[in-house]
Formats: sequence, C-alpha cells, structure tokens
Amino acid sequence: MTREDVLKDFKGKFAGDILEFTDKSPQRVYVEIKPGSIKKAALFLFKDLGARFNIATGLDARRHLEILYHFTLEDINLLLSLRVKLPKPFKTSSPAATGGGPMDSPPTTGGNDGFVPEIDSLAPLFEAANWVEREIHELLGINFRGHPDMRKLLLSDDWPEGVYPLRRDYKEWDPKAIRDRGV
Amino acid sequence: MNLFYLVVYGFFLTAALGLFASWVDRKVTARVQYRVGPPLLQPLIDLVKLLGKENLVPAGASRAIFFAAPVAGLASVILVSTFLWLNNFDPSRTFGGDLIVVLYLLAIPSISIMMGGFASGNPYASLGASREMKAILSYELPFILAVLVPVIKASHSLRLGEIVQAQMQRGAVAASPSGLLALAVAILCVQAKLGLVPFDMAEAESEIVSGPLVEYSGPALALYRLTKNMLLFVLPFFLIILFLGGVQRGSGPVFFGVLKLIGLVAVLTVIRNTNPRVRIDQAVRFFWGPVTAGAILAVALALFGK
Amino acid sequence: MPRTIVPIGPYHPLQEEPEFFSLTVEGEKVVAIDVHVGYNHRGIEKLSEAKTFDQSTFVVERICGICSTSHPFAFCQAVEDVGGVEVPERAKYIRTIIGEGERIHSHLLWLGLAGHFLGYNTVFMWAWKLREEILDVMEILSGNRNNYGMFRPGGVRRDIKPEDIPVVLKKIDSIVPTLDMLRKAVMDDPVLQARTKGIGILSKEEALQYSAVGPTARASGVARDVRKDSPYAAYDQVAWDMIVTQNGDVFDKLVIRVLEMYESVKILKHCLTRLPPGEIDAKLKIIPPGEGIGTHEAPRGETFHYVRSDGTNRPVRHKVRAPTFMNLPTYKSTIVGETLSDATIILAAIDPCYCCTERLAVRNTQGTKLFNGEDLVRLSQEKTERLRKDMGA
Amino acid sequence: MSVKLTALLKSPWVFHLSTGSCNNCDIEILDCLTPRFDIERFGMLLAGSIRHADVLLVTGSANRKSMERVKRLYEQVPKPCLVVAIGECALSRGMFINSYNCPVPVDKIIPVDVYIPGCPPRPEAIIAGIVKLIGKVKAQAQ
Repeated sequence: MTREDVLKDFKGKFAGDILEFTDKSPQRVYVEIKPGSIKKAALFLFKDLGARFNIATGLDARRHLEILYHFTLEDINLLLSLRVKLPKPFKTSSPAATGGGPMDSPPTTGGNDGFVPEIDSLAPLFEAANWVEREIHELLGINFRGHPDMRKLLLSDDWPEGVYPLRRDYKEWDPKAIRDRGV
Repeated sequence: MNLFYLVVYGFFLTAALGLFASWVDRKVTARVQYRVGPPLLQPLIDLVKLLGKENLVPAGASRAIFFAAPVAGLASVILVSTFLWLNNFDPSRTFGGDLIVVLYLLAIPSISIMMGGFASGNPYASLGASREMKAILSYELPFILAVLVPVIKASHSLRLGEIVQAQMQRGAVAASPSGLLALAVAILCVQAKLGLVPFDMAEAESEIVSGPLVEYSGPALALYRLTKNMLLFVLPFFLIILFLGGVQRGSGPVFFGVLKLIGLVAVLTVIRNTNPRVRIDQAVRFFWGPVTAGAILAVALALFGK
Repeated sequence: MPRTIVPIGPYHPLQEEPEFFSLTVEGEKVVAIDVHVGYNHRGIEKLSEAKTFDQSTFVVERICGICSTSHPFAFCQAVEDVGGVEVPERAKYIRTIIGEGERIHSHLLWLGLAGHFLGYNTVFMWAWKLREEILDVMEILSGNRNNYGMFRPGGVRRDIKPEDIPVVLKKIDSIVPTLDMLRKAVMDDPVLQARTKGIGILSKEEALQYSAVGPTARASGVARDVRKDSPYAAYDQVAWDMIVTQNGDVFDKLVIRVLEMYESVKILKHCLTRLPPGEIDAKLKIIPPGEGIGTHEAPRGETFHYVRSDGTNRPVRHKVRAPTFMNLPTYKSTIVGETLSDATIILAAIDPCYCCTERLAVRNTQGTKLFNGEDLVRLSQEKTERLRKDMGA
Repeated sequence: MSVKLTALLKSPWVFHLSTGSCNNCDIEILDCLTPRFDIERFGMLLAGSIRHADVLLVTGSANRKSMERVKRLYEQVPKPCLVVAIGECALSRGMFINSYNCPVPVDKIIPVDVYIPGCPPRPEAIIAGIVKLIGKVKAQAQ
C-alpha cells in the first residue's frame, strides 16, 4: 500500500466526515474530522491499515478545545493526525461567560464555568488509548464516553475538582504555594 | 574466678574478635566487587553510633518483648563464648553435658530475632520472623547430627573438654573422612544460622535491612548487630573446638588458632559472595535433603570408626 | 487489618515512588496489577508553554535522567518540522553521536539493574564500572556526564573538537572487550537463561494492541524502530541493523539490549571517523505559526513531541510522550499469571524510565500487605539459586 | 566533641528519598556506591529501612503527592538525623519552580542541613557535600 493509496482510501471512506485535509509534508498529514466519527476513523486506521496509535494531544485553542489523535504507519513512514475540534459554548449574550476573555469566575470552577465537552472514548477499541484519555480528562477536562476506568492518573488526591491545569485560563489556586526563589 | 572468665573472655575478647571477623567479612566482600571496603574499626564505630541514636518503638509494638529480645540474644552469646573459652584453655573445667547446653544457647539468638520481629508489629517484620522460624527448623537437625560426629570420635562423651583432649591425642576430628563431611555440613548450617547470603532470606542483613530488624533503631539495633558480629566469631570458634582441635597454648602457637579462625570466616564470606539468595522453601528443601543425608552418612562413617 | 505503613524503605537505592505497583496475589500467582503513576508529575508541558523554544530544550532535558538527550532530540526535530528547517550535515552527525552514546550508557545501567534483581551483584558492579567509561566519553564530548545540553532547535550547541576524537575512539575500543565479557557472562549463563526465558511474555498481537515501542515491541517480533522507519539525523548514512527477536520474553529483551549496544558502538565509530566539516547550527531565527511533530528512538522506545506555535517565540502547546507511557500498560498482560518471584524482573524488563520496580507492594486477596519490594527482589534471587541447583551449575 | 557525635560522623548511614525527581541525581547517588567512588570507605552504608538511617539524602522537587510522605518519613527517622538536599530540584525546585504540581521547596517541608547544587551533582560533589556536612556538625559541636 503506497502513501497515495492509503490517503485515497481514507478520503474515499470518510468523504462525508472530513472537514479539512492538509498534506503538510511527505511524512505529515493532518485531517480534521467531525467529533462524532472519530471512533469509525480510528478503527479503520488501526484495524484495516494496521497503523500504530502513537498518542493523543489535547490542547486549549482560544475558541475551542482540540484533540489530535496521532497514528503512525511505519512501513510508509507516514504520521497521520486526526484533528477533532470541540467548540466552547460561545454565549455572546450573557456577560458572565466571555469566552476567552479574562475570567473573573472564582478559581474553583476552573474552566469557563465548568464547561466539560464530551467525546467517544477509543479505549475499548485499543488498550493504548486508555491512559492518554485519562490524562487528557484530568489535565484538560474532556469527558470520554465509555472509558473503562476513568480514574485520576497524574494529579494528587487533594487537587480541587474542576480545576484543569492545561486550560488557558488556569490560575494558581494554592494560597500556600511559593513562587519566588526567596533570595 | 568464673566471673573473671565470664566478663573478660566471654564478652570483651569475643566482642573484639567478633568485630574483627565482621570487618574481614565486609572487606573481602568489597574486594570481590573491586571496591576498597571499610576501615578497620568500622564495625565498632557503627555500634557506638547506634548506641547514641534515639530509640523508637513503633505504635503497634509490644514494648517489653521489643526490648527483651535483643538482650536475650546477647546474653546467650556471651554465655556460649564463656563456655568455649573456659573449655578451650582449661579442659578439666568441663561438666557433664555442656555440649548440649552450648547447642541450646546457640539457638537463642535466632529465637530472639524472631521474638523481636513478631513484637515490632510491622507486617514485614512478622513476615521476616516467620521465615526465620522456618529457617531454624531447617538447619537445626543437620547441625546437631554433624556435632554428633566429634562426640562419637571422643568415645561418646558429651563433654567439650573431653572432645578437646581426645583431639589432642588422636589428632583433629576433621582429619578423618566422616569428620571432614561433618565439618562441611556444619559450615553450611553455620552459614544459615548467621543469616549470611545465600541463606539470609529471613533477615537480609547487608543491604536490605528489612525482615525482623526493620523497626529497630538505636541501642536495640546495636545489641542485635553486636550479637550478630559476636556470633560471626563464636560459631567458627565452636567449629574449631569440635573439629580442628581448638586453640590451645599447648597444641602449637596461638597464631595457628587465629589462622584457623580467619580461614573459616573467609570460607563463609566466599560462599556469601558467589551465591544469590535462596528462597525460604527451597532452603528448607536443601537442608532437609542433601545436607541431612550428608550428616547421617558422616555419623554412620564415624560409628564404623573411620 | 493492621495499619499498613506505606513502604518507603527501598531495597535498592534507586529512585522510588511510594506504592508504584500493587500486585494482588493468590498464593504465589499474580492475579491483578494496579499501577499508580503521577508521583513524578512536574507539569513540564505547562512549564514549557511559558518558556521560549531555546529555553524549553533545557526543561525537556530534565524529563528523564537516564535518557536525557532523547527528549531534546525529538523536541528540536519537532520545532524544525514546524518551520521546515534543514539541519546542517555536521550537526546531524554530532546529534547521532550523542544519541548513541546515551543508548550505550542507558542499556548498561539497565543490564546492571537486571543482574542485581536476579541476584548477580557482581554483574551489577561490572556493568556500572563499564558505564563509567562511557560517561567519561560523554564528558569529553559534551562536558557533562548526563544532561549534556548539546541540542538547540536548528542544530547543536557545541562542536566536537578534532583533537578529542582519537581519545574518544581509543576509549570506545577499550570498552568492547569488557562488553564481550559482560555479554558472555550474561547471555551464555544457563541459570540466567532458565531464569528469564519463557516469563513475562508479550505476544505480537498484544504488542500491537498496546502500541508498545522500543525493545519491548521488538522483542515480540514487531520490527519497529524510528531510526529505520523514518530515518533522521545521520542514521541513514550508517550501515547498521535493527535487532528483532520473536518470542517476547524477558530473555529476548535482555538480548536485544545487549546486541543494540554493539550496533551503537558501530554507529558511534562510523560517525566519529566521518564527521563532515561545516556549520553546526542553522541559526533558526523566526518560527512560523503551525505545528510540528518530532520523534526519536530513545533507549526505551520512541519519544514523541508535538509542538504548536503561533509565530511568537513561545510554543502554544507542547505535548511530550515518553516511551514508557506506552510500555507501562503492557504489564496487564505480561505479569498476570506469573509467579511472585519473577515479578521484579518482569517489571524491570521494560526498563521503566523511573525504574522503581522495588516500589512494589503485594496484597493478598483480603488486602493485607504481604511482601514489599525487598522481599520480591529476594524471591527472585532465590529462584535463581534454585535453578542453579537444578542445573547443577 | 562527644563520642556519640564522632561515631555518628564516622559511620553515617545514608537513606535515599526521592520526591519526584528525574532520577538523574538518584543515579549519581548510586554511582557513589560503584567501585570508582565507593562511599563505604568512609563507613557510609545504604540503610534499607528508615529506622536505620542517619542521613536523609533528599532529591527531587517535592511534588504534591510526595510532600506528605516526606513529612511522615522525617518523623520516622530516629534523631539525631541530618538532611542533605541533593540536586537543583531539592534546593529550590530548579526549573520546576512555577510548576502547578510543585508548590513549596523541600526545605519548607523538612529542615535541611546541607545543600548540594548541580544538575545532577557529580558523585565527587556529593561526597564533598557530605564532607562539608561532617565539618559543619563538628563546628556546631565546638
């Protein structure tokens, strides 16, 4: 299967779901798809094309939360990343939620008033996705429907609920923390 | 007179030689690993430091036994060394059946470690103590069988003095095949009694100081280490008396006796450095199997006068 | 049930995190394993968002002490991928040299540990004594034993002086005989083979299912090595071969690491003798907005760095994935069903970055704590002794 | 100086405690054991259990999960006990000072006697640090 067949095959199968297709360089391809069809696409890549699930990257772009699922196809030296955008509820009307603006909401709610988007979990499909989804859930606050054991992975037990460190509007919540070198 | 023997020989001389034996052991181990190893007085300094430390008793521990155990261990070792020195320098002072008393006292240090382990209330300590118990069951029988050989050789007498005198006349017990086999079995049992690798599964002394001693600190730990070091001298000394004719002014210079001691300690250390540790059930199988068979064979050979 | 005390006292003075693995056992057989992670979490991804690209190479270098050059290697390639920058030839060679040097000292470290867990303390001392030689080589090349600080997006920070090269080559040649001796001592030892063969098996399907990387995957027959699949730096200009074995047990992972050291020596020598002249830095000034991915074959597997920049000199997002993150979950299939005394060596087999396999607590089904790390290491050493007896070695 | 103190300084049993370090410093501590540096020459042993420890070697920037364990461990060490912070992270959390998971430096949790800078400090530096520790304790005792 050469690189062109793989891409043509993928485009053919998911024509309806693909929102954007950028062929950046011979080794890097980024495909944006609808959040609903992530399970189908991942299964196709993992089972039929035998790609390796490398990792998923969660990030907080100002207007939306984004997850990139990276798949590596070793034999054709291609790293295909499925991008999924989860828009934040951009309520222009109510002054409280100003979207990306400086948040004056009390730190305990962390993200803009506890907005936690939902997406299908890939853990039932392949075991490799289990841990990374737990990490994204904990650090970025994205729920994964159907994840077998959604426990805390990295943060400590006394970490307040609803505070997500990797969100843009994360603020220091621990009064006792000392940030200067005391010199 | 006896008090003099007890204090001078039993405690000070044995403690000094015990610390020296422990230093030989650590130095040889370090040399095997290309390392320089500790200075001469290191075991003594360790003890003095431990005496200066604070004594912590864990909450769940039963206080009385926690402190009684190390004292019992040390007392029994001092008694044993007094008997040995007494018989060694003045065979006539022996009394009926003192060999049995010595054997009994030699078992007390292991029991004291077990008591300490169970008393300290720490799950690992009780685990280590139960393993120590299994170890005792495994090596006591062959040890006693091996000790029977010199008894038979000294015309069935249970007195240490007579065994030493018999060897003065007829030459060391180890010279005969049965004596040699019994000595080998006895060395293996001493290796287990001292808790040296590969039989230190209960109380791995060197790096992993877990097992029964995990909760001990300060003076209590110092007593345990002193008992351990003194045993490192007393047991080889016991074997020298039984099998190699003891250390007398009469039978050749005292230097010859010291040579025997260092030889035995070196053998123990070499065994320690060339073997990985042995699992507890495997050690029991090892002692009940080949070691006991060897001991029975030695006794049979001795009976036939070989 | 008595108050269980968190076992802090480690058997081996390695880095330890309390309660890292907790195995549930029935008698001797391991029934379930629960992995607690996060004691080492320092929020590096959030930190590097506040640092410039140059500064975060240093942050990234402190992720793992043993493979301290793998992360900057992947990170710099990610940043270069954003801008599509081409690194000068000499810098590529220097990067390969440092990467392979680190692979040797990391594998030696692991070899010493594995020997120690199996009860061969002399192997531990020899392996670490040999490792000092390699650390000297790295010190000559980069000035520090580890945390070399050689990498910068766009090239390398320091050059290798020509007069150092003969000294380094002589030192590398002096390493090979001791390496042979170690290989014979480890691989041809019947007791060790009996001890590590057939346990902790990761089948090929499982390796694919868990997307395992590095020696852990290659031991199960999955021919996957970033240096071969998508060649970078100078790996395509050197004739070396990827070592793959089929049956995926602990012994194969041992074999792979030992033989990989020979390959690294081959690559090191090749790169050192054919170091091309020229620039060592592409003077990366502005990084265009966009995203980039960099990967590198660290000693434990593929490290993955994703960088997204919005044109300023600070990354918007910097995702890091260490190889052990993918290899750790494989314990669910390699350790369940094995006996307790093999637990330590199976856990050590994937060479976890923060190798704290002794941070182990074993509970029986009622939950009372039975063994801690030290006992498990002792169990494993005792098993070696038993096998030695059976083999009559 | 009291015999107790000289003995303590001549055979300090070292206990290694890591609070979330990148284990570079831990490997350097380990290197002190290997043949080239061999700290057993100075009577230093690796204590297996916290009860047998005299000197606590702390490495790593105390992250939230290990902070509470560090406190509990410090209480379990039989006094007199000395604490040596090894590596930049143990001194001032090094470059992880703004990390959300490392709120306070180690010396705010337990009293530290000697700081050994370096990332990682070389084994010679660690040994030099311990020699300085012994010097400091000697000076204090005068």
